[in-house]
Amino acid sequence: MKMIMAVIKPFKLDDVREALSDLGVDGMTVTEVKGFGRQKGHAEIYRGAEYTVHFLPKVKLEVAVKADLVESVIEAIAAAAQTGKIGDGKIFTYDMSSVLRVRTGETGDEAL
Amino acid sequence: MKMIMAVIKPFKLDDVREALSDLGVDGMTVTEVKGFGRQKGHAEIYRGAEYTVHFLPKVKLEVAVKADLVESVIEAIAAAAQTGKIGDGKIFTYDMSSVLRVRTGETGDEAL
Amino acid sequence: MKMIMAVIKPFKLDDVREALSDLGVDGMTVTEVKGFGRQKGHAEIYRGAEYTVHFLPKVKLEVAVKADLVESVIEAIAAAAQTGKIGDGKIFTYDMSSVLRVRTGETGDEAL
Amino acid sequence: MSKFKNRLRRAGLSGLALSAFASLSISPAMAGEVSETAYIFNTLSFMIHGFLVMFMAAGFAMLESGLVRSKNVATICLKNVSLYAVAGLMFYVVGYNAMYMGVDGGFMGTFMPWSGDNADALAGNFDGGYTAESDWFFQMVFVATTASIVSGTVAERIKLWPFLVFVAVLAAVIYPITGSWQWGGGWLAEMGFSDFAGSTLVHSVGGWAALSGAIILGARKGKFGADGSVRPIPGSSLPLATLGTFILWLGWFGFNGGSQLALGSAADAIAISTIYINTNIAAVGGVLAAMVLTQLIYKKVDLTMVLNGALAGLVSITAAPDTPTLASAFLIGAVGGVLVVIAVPLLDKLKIDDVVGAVSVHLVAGIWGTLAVPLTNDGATFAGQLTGVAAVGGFVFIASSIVWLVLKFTVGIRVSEEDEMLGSDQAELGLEAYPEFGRGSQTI
Amino acid sequence: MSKFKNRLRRAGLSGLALSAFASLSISPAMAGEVSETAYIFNTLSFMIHGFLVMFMAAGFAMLESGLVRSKNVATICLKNVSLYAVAGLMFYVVGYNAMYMGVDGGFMGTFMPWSGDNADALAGNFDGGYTAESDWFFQMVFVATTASIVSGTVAERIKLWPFLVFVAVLAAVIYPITGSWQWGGGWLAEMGFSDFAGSTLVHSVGGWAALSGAIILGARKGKFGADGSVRPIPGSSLPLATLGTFILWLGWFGFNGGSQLALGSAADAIAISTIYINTNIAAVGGVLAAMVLTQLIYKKVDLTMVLNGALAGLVSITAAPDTPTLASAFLIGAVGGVLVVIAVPLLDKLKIDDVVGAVSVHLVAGIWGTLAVPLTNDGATFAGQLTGVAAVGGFVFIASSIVWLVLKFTVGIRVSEEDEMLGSDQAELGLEAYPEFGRGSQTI
Amino acid sequence: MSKFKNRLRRAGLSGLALSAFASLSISPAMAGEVSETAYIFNTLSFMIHGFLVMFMAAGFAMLESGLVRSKNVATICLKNVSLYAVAGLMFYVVGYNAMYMGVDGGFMGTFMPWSGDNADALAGNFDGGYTAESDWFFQMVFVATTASIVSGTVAERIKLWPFLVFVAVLAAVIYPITGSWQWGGGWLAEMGFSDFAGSTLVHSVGGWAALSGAIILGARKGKFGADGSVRPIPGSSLPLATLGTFILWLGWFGFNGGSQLALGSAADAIAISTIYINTNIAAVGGVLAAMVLTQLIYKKVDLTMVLNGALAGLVSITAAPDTPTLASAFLIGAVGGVLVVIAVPLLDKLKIDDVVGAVSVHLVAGIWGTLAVPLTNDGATFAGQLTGVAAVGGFVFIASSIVWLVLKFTVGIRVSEEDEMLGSDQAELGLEAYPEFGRGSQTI
Ligand SMILES: Nc1ncnc2c1ncn2[C@@H]1O[C@H](COP(=O)(O)OP(=O)(O)O)[C@@H](O)[C@H]1O
Ligand SMILES: Nc1ncnc2c1ncn2[C@@H]1O[C@H](COP(=O)(O)OP(=O)(O)O)[C@@H](O)[C@H]1O
Ligand SMILES: Nc1ncnc2c1ncn2[C@@H]1O[C@H](COP(=O)(O)OP(=O)(O)O)[C@@H](O)[C@H]1O
Repeated sequence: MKMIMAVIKPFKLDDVREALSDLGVDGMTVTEVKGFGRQKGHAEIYRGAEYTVHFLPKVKLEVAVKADLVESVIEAIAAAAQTGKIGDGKIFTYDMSSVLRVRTGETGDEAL
Repeated sequence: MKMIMAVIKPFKLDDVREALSDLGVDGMTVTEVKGFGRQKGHAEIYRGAEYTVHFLPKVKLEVAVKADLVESVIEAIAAAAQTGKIGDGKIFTYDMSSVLRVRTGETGDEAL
Repeated sequence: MKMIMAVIKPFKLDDVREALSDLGVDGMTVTEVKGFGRQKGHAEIYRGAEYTVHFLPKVKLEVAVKADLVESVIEAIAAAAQTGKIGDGKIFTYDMSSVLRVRTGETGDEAL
Repeated sequence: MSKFKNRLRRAGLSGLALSAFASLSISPAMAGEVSETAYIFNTLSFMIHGFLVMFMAAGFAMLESGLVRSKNVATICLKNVSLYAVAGLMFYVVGYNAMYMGVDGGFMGTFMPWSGDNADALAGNFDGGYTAESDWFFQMVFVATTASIVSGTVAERIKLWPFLVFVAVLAAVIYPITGSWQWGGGWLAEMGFSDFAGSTLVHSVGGWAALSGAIILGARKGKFGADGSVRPIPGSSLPLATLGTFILWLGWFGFNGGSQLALGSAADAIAISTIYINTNIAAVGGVLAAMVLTQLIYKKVDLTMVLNGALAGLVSITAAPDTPTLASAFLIGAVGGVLVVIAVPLLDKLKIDDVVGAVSVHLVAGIWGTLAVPLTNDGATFAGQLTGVAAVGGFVFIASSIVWLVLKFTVGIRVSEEDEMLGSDQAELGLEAYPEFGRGSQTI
Repeated sequence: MSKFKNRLRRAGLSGLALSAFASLSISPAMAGEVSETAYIFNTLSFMIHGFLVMFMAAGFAMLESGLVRSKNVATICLKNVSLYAVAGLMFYVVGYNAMYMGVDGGFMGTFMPWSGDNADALAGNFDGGYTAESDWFFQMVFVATTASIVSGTVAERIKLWPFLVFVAVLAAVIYPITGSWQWGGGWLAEMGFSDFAGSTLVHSVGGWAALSGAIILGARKGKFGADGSVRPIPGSSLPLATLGTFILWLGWFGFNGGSQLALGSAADAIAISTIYINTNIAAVGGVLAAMVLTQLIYKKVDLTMVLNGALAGLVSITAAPDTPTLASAFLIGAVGGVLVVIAVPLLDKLKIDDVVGAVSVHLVAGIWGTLAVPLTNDGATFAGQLTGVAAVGGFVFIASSIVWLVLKFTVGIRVSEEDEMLGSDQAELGLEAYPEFGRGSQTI
Repeated sequence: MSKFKNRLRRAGLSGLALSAFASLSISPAMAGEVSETAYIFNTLSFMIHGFLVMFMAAGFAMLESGLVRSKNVATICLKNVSLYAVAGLMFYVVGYNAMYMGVDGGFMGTFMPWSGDNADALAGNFDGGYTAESDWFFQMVFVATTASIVSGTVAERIKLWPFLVFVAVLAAVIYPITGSWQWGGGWLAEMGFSDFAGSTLVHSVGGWAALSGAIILGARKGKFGADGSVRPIPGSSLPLATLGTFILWLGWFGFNGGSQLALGSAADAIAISTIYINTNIAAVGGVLAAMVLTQLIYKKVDLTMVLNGALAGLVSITAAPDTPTLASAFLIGAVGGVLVVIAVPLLDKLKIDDVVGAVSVHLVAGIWGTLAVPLTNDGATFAGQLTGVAAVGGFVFIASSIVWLVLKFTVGIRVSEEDEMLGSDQAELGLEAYPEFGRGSQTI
């Protein structure tokens, strides 16, 4: 069981969701975030003063998946989220020690 | 030391917070999220066009706890957050390698 | 490779970002969160009724770093975020099993 | 009876109200007592002041949108648009004539559709004073105001359609009946009650209807703890609430100014401009009293109380905006502001959940304003005022309660507990007022 | 030709419109037929009703701000401010005279800057009826309304400057030409067309221009699925949309009331107050029809449809707000409300992406309102109305399409796909309407 | 001296202003020179235009709510409500008479409460011109505008109560004194200064007071980097800022139009309608100039600058809205728009932190507008205008600075650094303007 956390461009969310659905992954949690990275933000002028917008809008996905799905899920997200332009985002993976479905009390892979 | 991450229904937050306080856990971090899961979203009609709202409002809790509290905290959250209806949410648990309290510099269990 | 997750006071974000830039860390993801902790919230009166604001605005940073940078990054965040007053926040660290840069497909330390 | 005599006020005011007849009879060739110029001025006053009052619908919509949680904002917007529509329609279908036609000292008029007649004026006789349509317009926007008051109090838990049924009955039956007692020339008018622009006839009527609704409906889930504690539920947008208050303040110049019912003579112009400045300074009094009081009691100024204070000042002066001096008007408004700061937590203690404070503002300050009339108007007596307050209050409270109860035990008036959690917007309308913003925050 | 004769309406209305000349000639010492008092009243009517219509610019701005996604809100605000500026300037530079000067039954006036002349009035002859400036003011705010209609439909994807160029042409050429046919005393007026305040001349003109823009511009990315499905794109703030609707409703008293063009006689006062209540109840009809219909079809009331319904009711009554009874006006508005509920999904099916529903509201209801005139006004014929609708529609659609196409193939009218994803606010203005709120949510 | 002579303007305007006396004397039976009809028209003008100006309070509240960060929005709303209350009260208690009573070419009037007297009119002599109350109302809303200007500049860091003390002094002493010099018939009026509706007497006065406040208070934390760099702090809601601008634009018809002080003659009607269109096109000029300039300099149009540009255009024309042609008025406004685009970054460079740009809009454009009067009005001289600008500026800047400094060294005027971080809403009011939305975002 792993938790996959992906930071992607906001307008790619629907594509990624569909790609995951196709894989049979029908659970995920989404958060609005702001990202800072190589995509350096952009210089703007507001009322005559220049400034840099450091943080760009991104969306963070958290998807818990069974061990055997990890590879394909990462690939699916990467494929769906890619534009090839800077700022496409990152996919991080962690181990998870347990999971529980609140409604039923199921745990482990059953709970995903 | 573990990090417990729970995704629950928003209106259960106060109940969960109180349940955790009763256990002596007085630290947590809360994020607004949108969840996608078996609770399939709902079909809506907007200006005559049908569409599905895929993502439902949820609240994510992150609670770092000492190893010996993990079980009881998970149980407490599950008990307080349960409505028995679909979409009640999930509780995920990870290992944490370290923790530090910024104010004092304390680390480990002291810092929680 | 570790993921460092820090919860800090919102107005310290810029200082922390600059401190990390100085260390050469030029990637992070930021989320608005509400925190509950020893800093007990404040009693307020609204339309004649007293109540406690339990959750305080905080900012959560997630920074993935190479193993050898973990110590210095934690120190830098702690130094920049500290005010010495209650509610300064926590820094949690996890292991990460993999990371992938969506744009290029790079993985591991390369991807950070 | 001439339409012009509608809302003819007793207690020393008739002189002014009639002044349009006496002067500006500048064209000797004309048969009647009122000149065409006066006729146009009177009509224009109704039109200008009427559109200001109409715009109060937007004020209520914004005030209430700002004071409910965002999960109920679209619904409160819909209610404010639709109640204005329903009230206006019902006032045409039966309300106006139920209030004004053939009351003759009695208890109600004739329940039949309104229709205007300007034959006299078109024939060159302007003694009707103003066009029938302008009068209807001005009266109609008043009933919409009454309905708006109710929507704020019962927000966040009432079902849409039953609410609109209540509004229909309010506009078609309840409001016109008590209105007929006074402005229609019924028994209260004969008895000597005085209510210039409606502290009682409009604001208290709305307030009583709201109060009975709040009691029968019960409080919002989560408003009162099991231990009897009060849990504040902050509104979603204070700038919208502020905007709403300013719009209402603006509208009140129409509400009170237009209630002079004439602008055809210098005496009318003097009266209306006096009304304007008294109305304004009463709101000023309400603002300052609420500010100072919340600062003293709570050590912090509460913006929502200050907004309520402004409105309470306005409601307080509405029963007699023409007779006080500026200083008295200021004090009358200030007392209104004080009352609202006291009444809001009091209602909470009584476990009556009034979402926007409308009962405190419109009912409590409305009673105060009505009882205060004798202080500045010799033509009114304390006993007469008390009779009016009690009679109108008793009738409206009982009649409203009956309607609410009938609705409750037939179609039901309250959304399900689950829908209340979810919010009326999603549950009843299937949409969100601010779909792009986080929703989870609503319970944090 | 006297300025006062501008927009002189045929079909039985001339009697009323001219009444200001005939009465209030109260000062025997004066030479002309119009008294100074009537002159002031007429001017005042233009000024009051004109500022109400001017404020409709704020109404459109709020309505559109509420119905676009927040990533395009600042841009739509900018467009609404700047289109009002551009339209007003162009109407001065050429539009007014192109519409009113020397049309004489023909197809257009004289393209040259406007300048007012009040020499007669200053010399004591008030037969001009009102000041030249007040007339210009009232006409100018109408053209701004037309331009506002377009901005809502083509929102979220059009480039700022090309949009403003289109507005300039609309205000300087297209609107004045069709306007001259009727209100300028051109061929349509001679033929017997009737359009009191502009269901066709203002609303349909805006609607046709918007429609051609929407077609040529194409739909927003994501609005229609590859499989032909329709994907709703909810607006960012329904309370702002509600506020906008209320402001427009208020402004409509000016729009229709002021179009009586006079207040100098009792007959005018009767006409304007009749117009007020008909205008109001038509909106009421639109609201209730849209509510009931969406409840019946979709089992839920759709607030955005109800807001559109109110406006559709208002547009429907605009061609003849003076002749119907209250009941007829209610029905005319209600049909408008029904039409909008049908037209909105229909346009979607045709893959025409109208962001705020302006084509359904202003064009569809505008046509309905124009065709409905003969139902309540004997002076109008169905054939005459149809001719006007078709002629104006044909001309505006073709002329607008030419302008849009020229712009498209020269400077381009559409933002790049990437900029559209990012939102016009960041892409075109480099700022955000709500910089503090999360942005990612916009695609959730 | 008759109340009617208040604000009697020199420099060729007296003819128009007095015209109400000369005409409409239609009733031979009446003794005085002013007819009752003219008396009513004059009063009505004050009432209508007065309520438009009153509504500007809502405009300022929305503009400022939109341009501050959300953590300070509730506080700015409260300030806008309470400053209107305080200013209105003080103008009654001493301000009005300090400005208008017994100035007689001197430096101030009489500091005592105002009270109106209409005995003459009630006795049938209408030579007073209008009711005392309508005059007071119109003058009172002007002083509220002045106070609103200050609140925007010093927002986000000033303490609530000291701010209100400043407003009280401004409304009771500072504004009336400089006002008395000109509109009260004091030395400036005798010297030949010309300021029709208050580019200097209202806008610059507010601007100078704001400027001295901004300097003494210091910049918001984070506005200027240690290295001298300027860090923009975007406002929280541009649609609210846009709404505020539109409301102000609407209010300006009242501001400038009502300043004609009469509507009782055709000459007045001509003057007011001229004022309307000049006022409008000056705003148009300001909008277009700011758009074109920001596009040229920054390659992007800045909405906030365009909003400021509209207001700068309006301020510019305020000193002489009656004399220019439309083309001149457009240019006068356009120069105002240019000035604001230049002044905003200039103030930043001087490290003066003006949150909403009020100094650039009201002071800079106010000076420009005042100096531009001789261009279109032969009765004014450049030297005279400069004297007025300098005298008023000197007095207000020094007097304001003294008040700010006294407050600073007694009760303190600035919130603590910690409270500033937290936001005034939480620190001073204990609530949030948008409690449901994320707060952390405010520093992202
Ligand atoms: N070290 C990191 N830790 C956490 N998040 C990161 C890190 N580096 C990048 N991110 C996230 O990924 C996003 C994209 O990264 P960026 O470096 O801009 O582009 P790219 O991924 O194309 O190289 C950032 O906006 C940020 O949210
Ligand atoms: N695999 C998953 N990874 C991350 N979050 C998930 C996952 N599955 C479910 N969730 C979260 O849990 C919430 C509830 O899940 P859902 O399947 O709808 O209901 P239930 O938990 O009752 O089966 C979802 O809305 C989502 O936020
Ligand atoms: N056990 C915990 N798990 C997760 N987050 C925590 C925990 N304890 C504290 N936090 C986060 O850290 C923030 C600061 O903690 P708090 O106890 O208030 O102050 P301090 O860190 O100074 O002791 C909290 O607001 C919360 O967001």
